Amino acid sequence: MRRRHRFNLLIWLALLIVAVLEFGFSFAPIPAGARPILMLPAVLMVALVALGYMRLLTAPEIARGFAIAGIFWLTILLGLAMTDPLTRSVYAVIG
Amino acid sequence: MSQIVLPQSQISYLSDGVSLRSWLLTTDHKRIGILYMISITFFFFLGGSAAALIRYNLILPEGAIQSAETYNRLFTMHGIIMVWFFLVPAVPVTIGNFVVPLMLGARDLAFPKLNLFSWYLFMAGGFCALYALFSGGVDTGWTFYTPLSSNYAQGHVVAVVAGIFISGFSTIATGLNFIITIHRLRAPGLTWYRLPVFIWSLYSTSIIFVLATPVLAITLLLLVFETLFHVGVFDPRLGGDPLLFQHMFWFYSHPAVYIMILPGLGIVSEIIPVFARKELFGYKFVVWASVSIAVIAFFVWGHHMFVSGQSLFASVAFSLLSYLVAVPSAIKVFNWLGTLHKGHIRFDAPMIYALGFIGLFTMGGITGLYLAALAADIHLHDTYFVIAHFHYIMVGGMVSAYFAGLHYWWPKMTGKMYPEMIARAAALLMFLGFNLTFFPQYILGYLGMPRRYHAYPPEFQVLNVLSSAGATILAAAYLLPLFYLTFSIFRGERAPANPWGSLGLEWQTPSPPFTKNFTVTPLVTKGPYEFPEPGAIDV
Amino acid sequence: MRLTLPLAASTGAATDYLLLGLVAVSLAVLALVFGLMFFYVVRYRHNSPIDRGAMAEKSFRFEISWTIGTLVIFFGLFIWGSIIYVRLYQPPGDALKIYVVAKQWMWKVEHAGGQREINALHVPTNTSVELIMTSEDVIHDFFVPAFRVKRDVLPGQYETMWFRADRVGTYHLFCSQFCGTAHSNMIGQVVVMPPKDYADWLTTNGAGDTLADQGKGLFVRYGCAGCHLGGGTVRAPSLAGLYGSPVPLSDGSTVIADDRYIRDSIMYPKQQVVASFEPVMPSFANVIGEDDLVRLVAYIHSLAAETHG
Amino acid sequence: MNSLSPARSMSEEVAPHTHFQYADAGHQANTAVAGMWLFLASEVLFFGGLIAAWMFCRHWQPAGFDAGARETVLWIGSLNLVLLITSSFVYSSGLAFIKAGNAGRLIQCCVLTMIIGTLFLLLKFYEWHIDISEGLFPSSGFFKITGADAGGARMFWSFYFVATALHALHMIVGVGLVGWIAIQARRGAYVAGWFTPVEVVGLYWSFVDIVWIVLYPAIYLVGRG
Repeated sequence: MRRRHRFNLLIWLALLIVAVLEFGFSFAPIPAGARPILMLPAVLMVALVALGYMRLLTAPEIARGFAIAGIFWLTILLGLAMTDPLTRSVYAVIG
Repeated sequence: MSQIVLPQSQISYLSDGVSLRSWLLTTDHKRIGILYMISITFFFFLGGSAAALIRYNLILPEGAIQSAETYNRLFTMHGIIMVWFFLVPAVPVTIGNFVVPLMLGARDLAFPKLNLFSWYLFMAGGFCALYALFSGGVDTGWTFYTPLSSNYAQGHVVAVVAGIFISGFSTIATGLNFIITIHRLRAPGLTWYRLPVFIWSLYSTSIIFVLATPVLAITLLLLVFETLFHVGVFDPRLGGDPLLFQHMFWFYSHPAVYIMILPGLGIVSEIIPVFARKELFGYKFVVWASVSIAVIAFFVWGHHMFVSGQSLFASVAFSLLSYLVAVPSAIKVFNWLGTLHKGHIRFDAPMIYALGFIGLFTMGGITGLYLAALAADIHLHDTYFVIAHFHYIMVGGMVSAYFAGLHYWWPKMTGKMYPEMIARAAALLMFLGFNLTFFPQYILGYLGMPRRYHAYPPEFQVLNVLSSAGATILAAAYLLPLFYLTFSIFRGERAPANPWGSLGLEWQTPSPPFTKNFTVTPLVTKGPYEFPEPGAIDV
Repeated sequence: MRLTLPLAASTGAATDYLLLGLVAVSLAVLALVFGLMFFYVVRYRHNSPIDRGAMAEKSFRFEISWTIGTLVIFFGLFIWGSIIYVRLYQPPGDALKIYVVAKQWMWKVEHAGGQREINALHVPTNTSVELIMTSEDVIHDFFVPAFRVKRDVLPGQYETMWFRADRVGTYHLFCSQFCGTAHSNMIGQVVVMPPKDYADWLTTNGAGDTLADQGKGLFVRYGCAGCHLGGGTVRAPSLAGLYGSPVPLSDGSTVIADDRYIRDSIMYPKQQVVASFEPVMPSFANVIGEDDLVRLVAYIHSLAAETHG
Repeated sequence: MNSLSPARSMSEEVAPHTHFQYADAGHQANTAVAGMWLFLASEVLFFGGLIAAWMFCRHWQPAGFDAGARETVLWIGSLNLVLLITSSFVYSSGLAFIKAGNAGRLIQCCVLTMIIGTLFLLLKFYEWHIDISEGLFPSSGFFKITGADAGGARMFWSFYFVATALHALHMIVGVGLVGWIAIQARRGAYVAGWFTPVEVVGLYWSFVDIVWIVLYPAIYLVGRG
């Protein structure tokens, strides 16, 4: 039980550190087009919560399957939906 | 059954309490299936009457119904009710709810209370939509394209959308329940490859329920937000992109097409081997075809948008993916034919419905190739060709399969046999009426008649009258089962436990089943369609 | 009752062949499926005494062959359909440009010479015609069955579509995207006439100034001329020769100045700022209506013709 | 197949917490956890749809979105992030306590989680109050940001309000669920050998935390160039 508490505390500290770093980086002079990279620390934090507090690795096998399915279909949604706006102007009609 | 008092575990689920309360508060999957069946039947005939009025209007080129506004509200109501309150839930929540635990050798679904809750959600959503449709209606079409629906539509868009939103959660709950049940509550020895194909197809359907419906929910939420507060997410006047709505809407609504048809494919794969007395040809291919349809279904939504102004690259990519999703459907048809080969084929009513399904589904599927071919779609898009295509899949396919399944499992559900000859006649009538209704629409579409037209140029009249005549026959064919199945509940012969000589676990318990399904949990030792040598079984 | 649809555009011939090919494929498949189904059902009915012989042992070979078979056929159809589509997507450079503005529930057509028509479109034969279309309210769809073309008409942006009519006659024009109450009344006629008759029609209907001339007036009235013709205090890019040429943008990319770009630059000037210019131009969204925009774009188009000769 | 349930007969007595369709408590617990994960996968697509729409719209007018994002109240958003991370930590500790059979500590952790969650909500309401009084509600006639970027900024604020409202709704449900766990725990419903609901609610709570972790940079950081 003590190990479990220590683990929870470590995850908490790690999350705080990433959050502070994320906050700090947001003041760095990043060009406007590149600022979405500020989402990357969030990905790390999501992984920390999922693996730490939600105990994904020790969850039932199918639970991991469901988590992967969710992420897979999220990728499909974001990826395929963006193909249209990302390529729409390139093929604009040339007069 | 004699007069001896039976032990608690051996009471049929139908006689385990007869009060209204025992039905409305039941957590028994079989009773919930019956509750759903009553609701679904109501919505089917409601949507059907809207369809009848649509066909009535189109008899005359100038429109037999005076007002275009009324007509627009009618086809919107037809679409909304049929899609969200009949086709999407129909097979999973009625037949699926009833037979899934039985087929798995389980005593109930994994989350029985959630199951009951989903019925209440469904009814709440249904009443919300009904209120809106009857207190003025909506004239956006079931697709709610923006900015028409958000800033130009008349009527109760918000209330209808709320109804769809709520009933969406009911299907998510059902899908979740099925997936978990299939994973966790299989009888001993019931390995994945010993599962009936119907279970596999419901599993695939449930994946779509759980993962596509939330996207519809958020889309509708954004639509309501835009409508209520007049802020632009989809409205170009306010800087939004109207195509975004179509992308998000079809991300759900294309997979939803497979929600509708996959259970039908499962039912037919269940019925063909039983009435051909032969193992299902290519079992593994059929089940993996189901799963791959469910997955690829998510990659193809853009084929609804070939003329919408999406990018050329997106159109070409979505066209290719659309052809890919057609392959598993073709595999299934060939495997059914392979099953018929060298069988001992009987022609009971479920089989006639199933054979009709194969024909209509093939015709619907093959015309999908026209619409996936980019250049052909330019001509056929938004015409009656599209209407005919998806009605062949959904009405010809899915509704035929629903009736096939209903007749197949009816003895199990009610413990009564229906009049066989009338049922066969109804099946044939349905096939004929359907073709007469919808085949002319293929030609109409090719000739250029756009969909959702209240009035049309006179040269289209002959084909429209043919179609309306077919619709009359079809309506009669749909009313027949309503009468003879109801009749059979009261006057039908008592059904044996296994009238068709099937091998599924659901047939190893009496008709109707006990409240807790099985007295002893069955032990499965072989696949679902390993029929003994012909002649050994004689029904 | 006729069951074939006359073809009135040479650009639609390829689509007709594709449809014919699809009909051939589907008839073959339907014959196979229905044929086998009836054959098996009759031959293997349960009371038929026929000897079934040995069951087919391995199904794997069958499965693979029909999977690959369908894949190959489908892929062929995909390629066939896509090639035509890509061609239909890109109008030739010398196409005759006609502007279409849709609104609930009518089509407004404006020819380059300033001729306007409602719910009708006159085009010459054997001339590539490019329609530049936009909507004032909801999504509409310009559909001419006899040309085998159709395209959604979106509010807030231009969609283009082209065809080459080759058969004199009058054909249906439909709105095929549901657009509200009078959707089925949003129909019209496409009149295909020989080039000479078309020229006559243009002169008899030529009501005054060309689109570009009208646009020139608007160019002054909306104050565009103040900056874009030079002489003012604000430095703005010259528009002469702009149309159809590449424009370097401040973010380093390059766009072709097509109708859509020009329209967007008027409505949302801050989005694509020309390199080395200040983003000072105000937005004209909700200031200039679609009708006037069409004229402005036509005017800017005409400026290109002047410099290119 | 590890998920197969052993053969059993109807007369067999099952453990007090186990529903009749399950073989044993472990079987039921695993099933409930799996069910919650599947529900969360569904939730991922729900918020995913919102993110997709957000990306799509931002693609057309990044400058307007950034102009809108610069008006957000950074300190409240950041504080709320820390609060939610902490609440997940506290709740997880509660779970570790009940695993060892310490129901009293579990109740304390639940109450603390609820307090943090309520604090989050109060801060959120206060933030909305600031936003609206500054004229940042996108549909109001008066909108703080004017000029060329107004359209994009309004759209950013549309997404802001939809996203934060949905998240707040999930928070309210979460606080309710944690409260329910506390009450059940007080009634002695959970012991070292059976605490499935505690685990399931914890998954939900952490997921709501995850949603905020994703929303936080999207709302407060990306546009603050």
